[in-house]
Amino acid sequence: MSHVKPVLHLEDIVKTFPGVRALDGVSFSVMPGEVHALMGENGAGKSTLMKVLGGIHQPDGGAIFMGEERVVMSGPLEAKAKGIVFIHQELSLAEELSVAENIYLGELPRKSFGRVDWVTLREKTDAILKKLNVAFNARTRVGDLSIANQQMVEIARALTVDAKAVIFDEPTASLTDAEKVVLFDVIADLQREGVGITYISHRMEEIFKITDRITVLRDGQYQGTLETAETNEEAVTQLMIGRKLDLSRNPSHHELGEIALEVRGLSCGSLYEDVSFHVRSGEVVGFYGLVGAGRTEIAETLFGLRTPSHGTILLEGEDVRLNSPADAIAKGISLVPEDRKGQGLVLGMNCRDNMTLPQVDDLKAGPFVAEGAEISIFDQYRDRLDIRTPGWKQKVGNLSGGNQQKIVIGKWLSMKPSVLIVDEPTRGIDVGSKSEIHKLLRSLAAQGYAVIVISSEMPEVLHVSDRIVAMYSGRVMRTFTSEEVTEDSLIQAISGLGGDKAA
Amino acid sequence: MVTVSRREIGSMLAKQGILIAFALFMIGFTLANAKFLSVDNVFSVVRSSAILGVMALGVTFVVISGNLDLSVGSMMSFSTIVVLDLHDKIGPALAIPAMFAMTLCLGAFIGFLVGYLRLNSLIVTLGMLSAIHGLTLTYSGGQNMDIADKEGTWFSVFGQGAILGVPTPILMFLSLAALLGLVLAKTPFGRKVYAVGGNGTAATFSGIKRARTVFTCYLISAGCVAVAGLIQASRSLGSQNTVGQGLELEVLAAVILGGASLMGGVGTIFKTVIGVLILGFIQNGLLLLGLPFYFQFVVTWIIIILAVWLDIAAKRGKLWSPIA
Amino acid sequence: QSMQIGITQNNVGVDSYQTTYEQAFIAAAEANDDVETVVLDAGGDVARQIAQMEDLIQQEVDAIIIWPTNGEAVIPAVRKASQAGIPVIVTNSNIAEQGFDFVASFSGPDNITQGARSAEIMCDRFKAQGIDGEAQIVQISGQPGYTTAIERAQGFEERLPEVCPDVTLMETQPGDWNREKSQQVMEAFLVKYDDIDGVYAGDDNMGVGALNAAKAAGRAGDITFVGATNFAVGYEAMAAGEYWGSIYQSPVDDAEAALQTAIDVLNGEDVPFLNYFDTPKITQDNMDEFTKPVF
Amino acid sequence: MQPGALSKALKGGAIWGFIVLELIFFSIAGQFLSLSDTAFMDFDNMLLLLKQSAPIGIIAMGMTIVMVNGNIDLSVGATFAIAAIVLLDSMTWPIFAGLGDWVIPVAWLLALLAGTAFGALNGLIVWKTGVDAFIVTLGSMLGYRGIVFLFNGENPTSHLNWTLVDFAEAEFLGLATASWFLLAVTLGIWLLMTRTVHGRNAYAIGDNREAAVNAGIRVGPHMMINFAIIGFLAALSAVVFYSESGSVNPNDGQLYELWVITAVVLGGTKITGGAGSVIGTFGGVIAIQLLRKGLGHIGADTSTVNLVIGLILIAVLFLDRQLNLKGKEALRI
Ligand SMILES: Nc1ncnc2c1ncn2[C@@H]1O[C@H](COP(=O)(O)OP(=O)(O)OP(=O)(O)O)[C@@H](O)[C@H]1O
Ligand SMILES: Nc1ncnc2c1ncn2[C@@H]1O[C@H](COP(=O)(O)OP(=O)(O)OP(=O)(O)O)[C@@H](O)[C@H]1O
Ligand SMILES: O[C@@H]1[C@@H](O)[C@H](O)OC[C@H]1O
Ligand SMILES: [Mg+2]
Ligand SMILES: [Mg+2]
Repeated sequence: MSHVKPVLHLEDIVKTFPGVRALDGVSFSVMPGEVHALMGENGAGKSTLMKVLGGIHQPDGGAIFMGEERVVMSGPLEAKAKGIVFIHQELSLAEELSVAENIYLGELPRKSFGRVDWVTLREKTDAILKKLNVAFNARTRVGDLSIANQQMVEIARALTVDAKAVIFDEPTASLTDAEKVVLFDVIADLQREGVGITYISHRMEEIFKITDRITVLRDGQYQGTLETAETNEEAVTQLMIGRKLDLSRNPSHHELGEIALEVRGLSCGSLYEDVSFHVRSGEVVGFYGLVGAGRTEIAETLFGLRTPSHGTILLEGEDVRLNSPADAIAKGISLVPEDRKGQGLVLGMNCRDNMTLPQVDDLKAGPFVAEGAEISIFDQYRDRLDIRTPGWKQKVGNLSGGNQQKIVIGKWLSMKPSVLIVDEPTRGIDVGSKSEIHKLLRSLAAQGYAVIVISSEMPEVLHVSDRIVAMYSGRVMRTFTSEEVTEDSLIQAISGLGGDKAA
Repeated sequence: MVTVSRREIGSMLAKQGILIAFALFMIGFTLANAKFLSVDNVFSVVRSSAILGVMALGVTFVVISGNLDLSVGSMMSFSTIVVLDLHDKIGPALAIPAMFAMTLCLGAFIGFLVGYLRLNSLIVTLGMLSAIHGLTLTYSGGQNMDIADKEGTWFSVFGQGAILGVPTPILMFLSLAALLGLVLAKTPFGRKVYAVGGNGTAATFSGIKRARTVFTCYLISAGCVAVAGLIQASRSLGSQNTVGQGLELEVLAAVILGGASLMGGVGTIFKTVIGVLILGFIQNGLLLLGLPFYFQFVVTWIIIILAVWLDIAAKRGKLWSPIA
Repeated sequence: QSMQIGITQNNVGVDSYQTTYEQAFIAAAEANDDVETVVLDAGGDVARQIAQMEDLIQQEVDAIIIWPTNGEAVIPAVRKASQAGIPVIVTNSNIAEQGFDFVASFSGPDNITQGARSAEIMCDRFKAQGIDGEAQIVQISGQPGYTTAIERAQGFEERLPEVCPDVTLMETQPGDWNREKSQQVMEAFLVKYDDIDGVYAGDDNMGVGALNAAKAAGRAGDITFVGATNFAVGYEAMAAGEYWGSIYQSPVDDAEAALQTAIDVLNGEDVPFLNYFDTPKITQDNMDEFTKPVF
Repeated sequence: MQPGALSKALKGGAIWGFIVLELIFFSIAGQFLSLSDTAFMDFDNMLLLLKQSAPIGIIAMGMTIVMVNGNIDLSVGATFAIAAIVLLDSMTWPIFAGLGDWVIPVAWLLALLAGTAFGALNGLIVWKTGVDAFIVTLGSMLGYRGIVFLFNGENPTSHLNWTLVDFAEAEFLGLATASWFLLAVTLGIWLLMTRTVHGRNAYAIGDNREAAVNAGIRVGPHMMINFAIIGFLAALSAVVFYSESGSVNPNDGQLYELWVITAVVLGGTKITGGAGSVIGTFGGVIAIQLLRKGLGHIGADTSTVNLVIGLILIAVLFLDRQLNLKGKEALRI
């Protein structure tokens, strides 16, 4: 490695935000043709480091080198001009524009008088889309795509320029397995062309599948760099969180109670049809399926956000109508939604207020909000979920993605619901917290809660569920118990093959 | 550690920036004209700001909930005309509740359109600005409305009375500010207003009844307008159909000066009060300096931009915006 | 075959003078079987008024009455009407001289004379009080840019030094034809000037606003209030002995005169080009000669 | 046709449906209520409508791009008045005395420059300070109006130049000068917004500012250009209008911003930015003008006009919402 020069080298980077030292002398380099993983717990500083590289944040100290040359990234434009492509953790798309315009955002091909060269644009885009093997075309409006497909549009941006370095910040957070395969092909192609790739992810299996080296950050500090081939999950985890992780599968089995929630022949227009299932108290039911399978829509219906066109919902045997989330909450249902920033949090509000929002009417001292009670609720769940924040006064918008997610989970746990629905609960969450959350879900069930877990990660559903509902295209294909389920049968069911019913 | 504490000083400054600006302002004008800070003048400014101020309190709720209210000016004309008309017809004791009821109906209508039907508040209240003006003209037949017996009515107490030497409009403004300030800062409802304005979708996902919250904000706004109309009517015991015309923008300017964000979710009653006072004292100060009225326009322009700019500059820790 | 007469008014919603004018105009036209009218309101916007002129021309009305939003800006539109063979009658406030060629007649008050008369009322009062050698006054003018406001201020400012050369006009600020605005302006004047002997307001609404301010400050007794366009509020304040004088001008007369002028023009009668109707002085002394204004 | 294209067309077309309604209503009501013998939908009357739409319409095109860009401009009414003053006053300046009627293009140019500069100043402030455009232009709406008054006190600024009036009143192929300007501006801004990189970037910025920044689009200059464009168009509107009328009151153009914004929103532009079209705006402008004209045609009095205009605005918004409802199973947020 001594004679090959790194494409990129960051040295001793320091970055502080008010009250937070997000990066504390971090060094990091990427070789040409290398896939270099950047790992660390939520809030460790991964995204911040990459934003410094991408010119979005200016570092308070340290230097960036490209090849031999020391560079200053004054802004995204400059970073891009230097061949650095950034695939963001949070979707960074203009929904009203077409796929083509989004992929070439900021560098639309021009003709005379500043006109857009539509023909070239479309041709180039189609070529890229073909490589990505997606079902939409250059003219599709991005807002009409599913989240996963929008992520594919982001990824397509990596292929537009002759990149020297590409940064993927949790690109797979909302992708399903099929799309991941495509993504990994893209990465392999880039790698062959000698591009240096930085890959941020919390998913160990991916890291071990595609990366060459792993750099670990903890609390903004550099922990070390490992050769992927010479290490293992346990070692990486240890470096990340400073302790070992208990990864035992689906630990406690306990007595199940009555049926807490039952759904019979539920349909909602064309979103999903004739869905039936039940959850007992004390049980965790996993919902697994491909993108667009309709799981989120079912959850939204159960939370009073959609009106079903047919079917019945029974809570503890009683037929109920849920007209609003307030209704659902009153009847003991909680939903941790899929889109944390859009649906889960008021970003400009502080941590405490976000967490107690659904119960603010009940936390009263006279006519006023009982702030002391709020703070103790916050403290309790901060400790329980290990939320990293300078204090309850911090604006949620300033927390790292994973810690934000924990605030949402804490918010709903503190409601002590009888039915808890979690939609992609660990999207963007580090391994340590992830296993905490899994344990939490199991222990909640053990305490008698009925839990529904929607997830696009097979290990996750397998790990936490007592039973698994496999969905395909708005229909329930099959329900597995944890004893009978195998990876193969599950994949078959969610692909519309070999289920009980025809699709 | 040093940087952190310096930042804290910075953010203290940012939080109190509007107060500091206010203080500088008052000192400047006082140096220019000694009468500026005389008790008489201060009372007179605060008293005439009270009407604008009371309306600004309500609009603060609307703005924090993420909406606008451009109808308050013409609604205030409506309340004033109605209460004056009813004063002679059914007596002040009934006229006042009747006027409140009618004004609240208008507020409820807007609240229904914006809250429940989710129509855009800028356009809805713009439409209502015009429609209520039409309504007022129809109601009054376009005539001035004057109380017949101006000397003999106790109705004048709201606009012209005083308790312990403090004019009632000032007392009403400040006590309403205190009350609404508590509601906004300390009650569950206030919390919901911030949540709905900060992220309406997330608020809904948290079980907050967004429509009802927005609706209530418009009711509060209309209630404030009714109080303003009451003070106005009582102050001159007679009125034209256009008393409130144009006030909507002044009110909005005051709320913005106070640091409320038009995106919703940000703002406080206390700062709105400061914003109101700043506007009132600018107008008055420039008049005392004998400058033509249009200087007031130019100065207000500069003050608004400077105040909001410094406010956000302090928050982001940089004077110039990072926009490339 | 009845006459079709179109009118475009300045800004009906702005005060009761204009509303009363509109109502009186409609009533007068309805009372006359030979007349049909199209009544339009420009809402104070020149562009809208010009569009309304065009609409009336396009509808081929027999005569157009215009209450100009801007005495110069409407001239080309007036020319268009006269080129289309439609006689134009200007009402309430005149258009500029350049446009006289295209106008059949002007009907309305003489605002400059009104301003002058207000100056005389004020001056006479000071002489009676014996303070005409030292009196200090302030002026509250109408809506900035409004012809009537400009002309009244001009008439007042020109006449005052002629009759009372030693009276000083300390400051002028606009009150926008608005009682509340005027009250605020007066409050500041009261703080700023310890000695105010008279206030001239561009109309009585503003005059009464100023009076209210002075009453609140306990200084009303020392001040002579003179206005213009005697509104009902002004008349009452005069009766109460708080307000000194004004100019009597009836919107009903104004409207009827305009309609009659148009009818006369259409009937081919000889009408004077400047068809002023008289607007006499009214003060506490002679007010019983006048009925209380209806607006 | 792509799926959904029809429903999309319907939604975008709400304003045109409303225009048709207005035409039908005023034609029928006019039969009973109007004393005019000429029909409302008379061809000449419609041409007149186009001309009368110009002052608001020309500015509305600029507002469309500014709003799509995610900003708003409340100061256009004042900019309109400033440009008018520059136009009319500069024709009387002694230095141009020798120019004869050539002073006209010079005055036009100066007025347009002034408008562009004031627009750009707004843009520059928004860009450099990061203060929201609504606030910046709410401020300059006052500030620029103050400048108007500084110029000539409370008096109107006037200069009637009959050559200019004749040009402005002229008709070419049956269309008045103002109509040509309106059509040309509409076409120009349409091309700008749909065909150029600047236009597409304006959409991107309005849609997702952060994404645009991350993609290296220089948000500031784009915004400033759009503010300069609306300043230019406010001035152009003034130049076209005051060439014909020759005198400006210091209060002229007041409330124009509100009418313009209303037209743009009725035309389907999203108030939060990112979506909207010039064609929709054109419809919005026509709809408003038609409403005013129609109410005059049927003899509605002032209080009714105010009431009806206000309620109709709300009704159109309501209609638009109903057309865009997603069906019962939609997410209720
Ligand atoms: N704009 C900001 N203002 C204040 N603090 C910030 C800001 N951006 C990040 N931080 C803080 O910096 C730290 C690092 O955040 P960063 O987003 O880099 O974490 P991360 O490693 O990407 O985490 P995750 O895996 O959850 O995405 C966190 O404590 C976060 O709260
Ligand atoms: N390829 C696609 N193109 C366009 N729209 C799609 C596509 N895939 C899904 N959608 C639509 O996007 C919406 C949301 O998709 P989403 O992925 O959230 O569905 P989901 O099954 O509930 O999600 P998940 O199961 O991943 O939680 C669905 O209504 C679906 O109809
Ligand atoms: O009082 C004024 C009246 O005299 C004038 O003619 O029109 C405007 C009015 O306010
Ligand atoms: Mg991150
Ligand atoms: Mg989903």
